[in-house]
Amino acid sequence: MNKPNLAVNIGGVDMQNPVTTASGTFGFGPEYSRYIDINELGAVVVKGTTLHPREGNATPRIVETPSGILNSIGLQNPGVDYVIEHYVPYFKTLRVPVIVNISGDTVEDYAKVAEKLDAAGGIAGLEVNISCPNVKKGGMAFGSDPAMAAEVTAAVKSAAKLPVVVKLSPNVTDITAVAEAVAEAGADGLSLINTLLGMAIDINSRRPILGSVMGGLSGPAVKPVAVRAVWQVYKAVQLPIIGMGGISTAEDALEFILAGASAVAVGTANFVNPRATMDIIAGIERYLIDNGVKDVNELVGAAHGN
Amino acid sequence: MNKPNLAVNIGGVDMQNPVTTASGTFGFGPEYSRYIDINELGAVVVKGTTLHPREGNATPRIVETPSGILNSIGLQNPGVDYVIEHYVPYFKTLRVPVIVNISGDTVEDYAKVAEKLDAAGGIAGLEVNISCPNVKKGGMAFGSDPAMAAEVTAAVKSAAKLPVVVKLSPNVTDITAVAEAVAEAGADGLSLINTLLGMAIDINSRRPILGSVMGGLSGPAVKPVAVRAVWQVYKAVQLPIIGMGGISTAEDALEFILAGASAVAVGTANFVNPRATMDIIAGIERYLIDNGVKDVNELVGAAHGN
Amino acid sequence: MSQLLKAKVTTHRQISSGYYLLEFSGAELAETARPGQFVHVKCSRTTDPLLRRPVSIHDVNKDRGTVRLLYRVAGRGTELLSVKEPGERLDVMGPLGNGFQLPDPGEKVAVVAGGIGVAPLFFLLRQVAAAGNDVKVFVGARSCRDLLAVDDIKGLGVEIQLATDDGSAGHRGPVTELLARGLKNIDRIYTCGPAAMMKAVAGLAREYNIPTQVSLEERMGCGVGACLACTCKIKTPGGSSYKRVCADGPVFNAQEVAWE
Amino acid sequence: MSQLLKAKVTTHRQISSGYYLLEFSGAELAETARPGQFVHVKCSRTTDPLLRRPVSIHDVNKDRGTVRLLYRVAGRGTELLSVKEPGERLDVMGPLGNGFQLPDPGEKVAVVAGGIGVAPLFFLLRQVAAAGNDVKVFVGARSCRDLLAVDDIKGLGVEIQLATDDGSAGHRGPVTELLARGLKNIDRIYTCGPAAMMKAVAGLAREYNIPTQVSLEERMGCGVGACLACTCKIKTPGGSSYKRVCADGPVFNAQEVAWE
Ligand SMILES: Cc1cc2nc3c(=O)[nH]c(=O)nc-3n(C[C@H](O)[C@H](O)[C@H](O)COP(=O)(O)OP(=O)(O)OC[C@H]3O[C@@H](n4cnc5c(N)ncnc54)[C@H](O)[C@@H]3O)c2cc1C
Ligand SMILES: Cc1cc2nc3c(=O)[nH]c(=O)nc-3n(C[C@H](O)[C@H](O)[C@H](O)COP(=O)(O)OP(=O)(O)OC[C@H]3O[C@@H](n4cnc5c(N)ncnc54)[C@H](O)[C@@H]3O)c2cc1C
Ligand SMILES: Cc1cc2nc3c(=O)[nH]c(=O)nc-3n(C[C@H](O)[C@H](O)[C@H](O)COP(=O)(O)O)c2cc1C
Ligand SMILES: Cc1cc2nc3c(=O)[nH]c(=O)nc-3n(C[C@H](O)[C@H](O)[C@H](O)COP(=O)(O)O)c2cc1C
Ligand code: FES
Ligand code: FES
Repeated sequence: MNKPNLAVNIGGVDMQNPVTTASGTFGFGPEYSRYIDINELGAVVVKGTTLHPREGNATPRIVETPSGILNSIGLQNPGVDYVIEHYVPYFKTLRVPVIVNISGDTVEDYAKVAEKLDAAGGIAGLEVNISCPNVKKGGMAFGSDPAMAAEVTAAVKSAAKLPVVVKLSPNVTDITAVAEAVAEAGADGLSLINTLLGMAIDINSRRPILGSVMGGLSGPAVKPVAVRAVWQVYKAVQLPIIGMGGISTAEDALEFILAGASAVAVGTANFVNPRATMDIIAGIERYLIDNGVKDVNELVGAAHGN
Repeated sequence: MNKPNLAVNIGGVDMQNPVTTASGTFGFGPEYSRYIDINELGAVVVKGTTLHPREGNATPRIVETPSGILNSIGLQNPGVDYVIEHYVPYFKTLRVPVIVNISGDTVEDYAKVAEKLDAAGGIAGLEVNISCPNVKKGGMAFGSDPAMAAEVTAAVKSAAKLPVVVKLSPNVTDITAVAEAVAEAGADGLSLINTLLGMAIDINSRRPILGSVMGGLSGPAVKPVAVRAVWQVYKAVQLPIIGMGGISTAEDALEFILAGASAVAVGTANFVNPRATMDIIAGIERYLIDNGVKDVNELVGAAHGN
Repeated sequence: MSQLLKAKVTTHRQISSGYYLLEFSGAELAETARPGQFVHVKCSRTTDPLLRRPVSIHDVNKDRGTVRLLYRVAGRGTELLSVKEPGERLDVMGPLGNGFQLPDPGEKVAVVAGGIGVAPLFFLLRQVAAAGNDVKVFVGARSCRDLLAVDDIKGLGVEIQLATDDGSAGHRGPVTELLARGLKNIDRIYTCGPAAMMKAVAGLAREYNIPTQVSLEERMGCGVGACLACTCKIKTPGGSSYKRVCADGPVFNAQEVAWE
Repeated sequence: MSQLLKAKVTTHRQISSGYYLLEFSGAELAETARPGQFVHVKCSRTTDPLLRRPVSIHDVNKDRGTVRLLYRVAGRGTELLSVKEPGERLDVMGPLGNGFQLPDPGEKVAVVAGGIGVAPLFFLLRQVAAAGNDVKVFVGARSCRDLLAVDDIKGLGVEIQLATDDGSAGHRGPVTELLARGLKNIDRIYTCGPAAMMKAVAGLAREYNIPTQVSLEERMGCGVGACLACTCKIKTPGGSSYKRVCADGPVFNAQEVAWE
C-alpha cells in the first residue's frame, strides 16, 4: 500500500498530519526542539497569550493526581507585544503552521490581542481560550455561557482575518450549546477539551495544595470525558474539531478521531514522553496502513456509524 | 489519648463512623459480607431502586480507563416492591443504618418509591439520585436543572418522613446552584459526586465500547473533581455532605472531610479492595490519634481555614 | 468461603508463547475451590490498571496447599501479572463463582475446550477422571502453539482429540467438527472457549438433547455480584433477564443462554 | 544536549535507611553533564504515578560512561524507583537545568549540604577539588543515619564538618552554626538542602557579602521550561518575577531569590 494521506485541514489551517500540541504544555515551541523536530508536527499551538504580561499564580502550581495532574499556572505569559517581538520571528522560521492561543479578561482584550497577532504575520491561526479555569476575571465565565462565548468569538473574528478555533470548557452542563453558539458566531473550528476544574488538599497541612486553591485537571484521567465531549460536539455542529484531553498514544489519538476530531493535540503527555507527538504520528500512520485506510479523514467520526 | 470520636450525623442519620458505601457498588449489602462485617460501617447505601424493575443496559457495561472505570449499568434493579419484600427484612437484621438510593423517570415515581420505602420500615434514610447519567428519561435532566432538582426534592420530602439526602451530579456548570436549590427545597443532606459523563471507543471495531455508548466515570481519576465539588458546596450551603468520588484510602477520605464532607462513601475502590471501607475507618482513627484530634467533626471543612 | 489473600507465588513460567502457568500458596483456597470457580487478581501496585482480573482456577493441590492459574497475556493487566517473580506476593480474592456441577456416577462426559478455555476445564477433568466417569476431551485452538495443557490431560489417562484452525496439530478445522462425530452415548457436556465455539456446542447439544454446561466470560468490576457489570442474557419463561456472570455463573446451562 | 534514553541500571543499592544510590549507563550524558544539573526520571510503567521525577546528578564517570543518582524514598515515585533491578532499563531525560557556575581558580569555597541536598553537591565537589580550589564542606542532617556521602567526600581529601539535629554525629544543631564559624576567607558558597537552611545560608552570605549559589526545588511538570509549573520568585529591579526552576535554574544566585 502507498503511504496513506495524513493531511487534515482545521478551518483553513493546513496540517500535514493531525497531530498538534496543547497550549500551555509546549511553551512557545523551542523548549522541546531538543527531543523532536517541530517541523514534523501537523501544527504547533503555543502558550496562552494575553494583552498584558501576566505573572501567573503562586506556587505550587502543579500536583499529581491518579493518572493526571492539576495545574494552576494562571496564564503566566510575557504579553502579546513581547510574543510578537521575540517569538514571531522564530515562528516565521518554522515550516509548520503556528496557532497562538489567546486569552483575555474582557471581550475587548481578546479582540486587541487577535488584531495584533493578525498584523504580526507568521501565524497560521488563533485558538481562543474561553475556558481556562485559572484566571479570576473572565476566562471561565466566557466559556460557560453560550451567549458570552459567541460574543468573544464574533469579536475575535472581526478583529482578525486568521482562522479562529475556539477552545471549549468541559465544565458545563451542555457543551453542545456552547459549541453551537460559537459556530453560529463564526468560529472556523473548535478545540476541546480544556481542563476539568479540580483540587487537592494536603492532609498534613490541612490546606489546599495549589497556591490558587483550584486548578485544572488534565492527563489520561480525563480522556473518557474528552472523548465524550468530542462525540457530542461532532454530532451537534459541522465545524472541524481539534480533540484533546489525556492523549498519550496513537491509540488514544485514534479514539478521538473516530469520535469526530479532525486533529488531536497532545498536552500533559509531552511531560511524560517528550517524543509523544512523534510516536503518535507514526502510530496513526501504522494503523492506517495496517487497516488499509487511505486517508485519515475517512476515520473522522467513523465511530458514529452511518 | 482516649479513642477519638468518629460518630457523625448526616441530616438525622446517626453514623458510628463517617464511612459508608457508594450506591451501586455494594449491591444490597450481603455481597461483601464475606470480606467485612457490615455492622462496622457508618452506614450502608444500597443500589439504586426504582418503582418498576429495570433490566439495565446492554453489555459491555464496564470499561477500564486510566485510574478509573466507565460504567453503564443502567440502574438494573428488581423494583421497589421486590426490595421491600426481599431486602428490607435483611436490613432489619443489621445494626447499621441503611440508606436506600432511589431513582425515577418522573417526579411522581420518586415520590411513590419514597412513600413505599418510608412505610416499609427498617430504613434509616433515602438518597435521591437525580444525577445518574445512565437512564434515558429523567435521571440526568433532574440533576442538571436547579428547579427540577428542587421539585424532586420537595416531592420526596413530602412523601416520606425519612431523612432525605440528595445526590448531585458533577456534570453541571455550577454545582452550587443545584445544591442551593435542593437545600431550599428541604433536603437534609447532600451526596456528591455521582459519576462524570464519559465514553470510550474500541479502535479495532471502531465503535463505542459500552453497549449504551456513554457511561459514568468513577474511581481515583475523578477524585480531584469530587474534592473540588465538596469544597464549593460546603462554602455555599449549610447541609451535611456525604463526599465520594475516587476514595480508596484513609488519606483520600480525609481530603474530602477537610474539604467539607461530614461522611464519605467508598465506591469503585470496593472492587479493587473489598476491605477498603474497613481500612479507611481504621486509617481515619489512626490519623485522629496521631494528630491529637478528639473528634472527627472538628476536621469537617477545616481546609477552608477560619 | 471466599478469601482475600496476599498469596506467595511459588512457581511461574511461560509454557508457550504468551501463555503462563502460575502457582501460588493458599491452603484454604485449594481446599475449598470447586472446578469452574475463579479468582480475582490484582495485577498492578498502582491505580492503573485499576481493576482486578478474573482468572479461572486451573488446578489445585490440596496436599501442598497450592493453586494454579493458566493464563494468556491479553493486555496490560496480564502483562503486569506475567512479570511477577516466585516469592512475590499476589493479591487474590477467591474462590468466586458457582463452578461446574459434577456428572453423576456412570455418566459419559465430553469436555470441549477452545484456546485458553482449557484453563478451568483441567481441574474439572481431574475430578471427573478420578470419579471414574468415562471422558472424551476435545481441545481446539488456532495452531499447535495455542494447544495448552495437552500433556497434563493425557496424563489423566483420558481420551483426547485435537483440532487446530491451521492444521498444525490434529484435525484441521473447528473442534466442534470433532465433537459432532464423537457425541454418541455422551450424557453430559462441559465447554469453555470463544463465544462462537460455545454457541456451536450449545447448538449440537440441543440437537442431541445433551445437558451442557458452559463457562462464560464478561468484563467484570467487583467479581462478587455487587455491581451488576458482568451480566449475560439468560432466557426465562417470560423472555430474558440479566444474570451476573461472577455470582450466578460463570457456569450456565447452555440452553438457557441467550446466544447473540 | 539533553537526551531521552532508556538507560541500563548498572548498580543499585540502599546506602542508609531509605536512601539509595543508583548508577546507570549513559556515555553521552556522563560526558556532557555539569554539576548541579539533573535528570528527569520516569518511575512507573503505567500512567500512575504519571509524571517524571527530577533527580540531581550525584556524580558521573566519564571513563565508564555512567551516571550516579543519590535519592531518598519520599513517596510513590521514588518507591517504584527503588525496586528497579540492575539490568533493567531506566527512562531518563537529561542533563537538564543550568548547573553551578564553577569557582575561579584560587577562590576559597564553602559547600553547605542539608540532608539529601548533598546529592548535587558531590559532583561539584569532585570538580572543585580536582581544580585545586580550597574547599570546606559542611554537611548537616537530622541524625547520623541521614548523613550521606560522607566517606566519599572525605575521599576527595577535603575538609569536612558534620552537624546533626540530634547530636548523633558531629555538632549538635543546625549546620549553619558551623558555617557561621567557618566563613573566614571564603570567596564563594554553594548550597543545597531544606529551604529554611538555604535561606539561613543566604542570610549569612549577605552579611559577609559572599557570592552564593543555591539549588532550588519545586514540583515539576515538563522539566524543560515549557509548562511554567516549577517557578520560583526571583527579585528584579522592579519587584519580582517568576523564573523556571527547571530551565532557568535549579541553581540561582542566593541574593536574587525572594525567600518566603
Ligand atoms: C470468569 C472468568 C475466568 C477467566 N479465566 C481466565 C483464565 O483462566 N485464563 C486467562 O488467560 N483468561 C481468563 N479470563 C479472561 C481474563 O480475565 C482476561 O484476559 C483479562 O481480564 C484481560 O486483562 P488484561 O488487562 O490483560 O487485558 P485488557 O487490556 O484489559 O484487555 C485485553 C482484551 O481483553 C478483553 N477483556 C478485558 N477484560 C475481559 C474480561 N473480563 N472478559 C473477557 N474479555 C476481556 C478486552 O476487551 C481486550 O480486548 C477469564 C475471564 C473471566 C470472566
Ligand atoms: C531539581 C531537583 C533535583 C532533585 N534532586 C534530588 C536528588 O538528587 N535526590 C532526591 O532524593 N531528591 C531530589 N529531588 C526531590 C525529588 O524530586 C522528590 O523527592 C521526588 O519527586 C518525590 O517523588 P515521589 O513520587 O517519591 O514522592 P511524592 O509522592 O510525589 O511526594 C512526596 C513528597 O515530596 C513532595 N514533592 C513532590 N515532588 C516534589 C518536587 N519536585 N520537589 C519538592 N518536593 C516534592 C510532595 O509534596 C510530598 O510531600 C530533586 C528535586 C528537584 C526539583
Ligand atoms: C501546565 C498546563 C498549562 C496549560 N495552559 C493552557 C493555556 O495557556 N491555554 C489553554 O487554552 N489551555 C491550557 N492548558 C490546557 C491544555 O491545552 C489542554 O487543553 C488540557 O491540558 C487537556 O489536554 P491534556 O490532557 O493532553 O493535557 C494547559 C494545560 C496544562 C497541563
Ligand atoms: C458500577 C456502578 C454503579 C453505580 N450505580 C449507582 C446507582 O445506582 N445510584 C447512584 O446514585 N449512583 C451509582 N453509582 C455512582 C456511585 O455511587 C458513586 O457516586 C460514583 O461511583 C463515584 O464514587 P467512586 O469513584 O468511589 O466509585 C454507581 C457507580 C458504579 C461504579
Ligand atoms: S462483576 Fe460485579 S456483579 Fe459481576
Ligand atoms: S517543569 Fe515545566 S517549566 Fe519547569
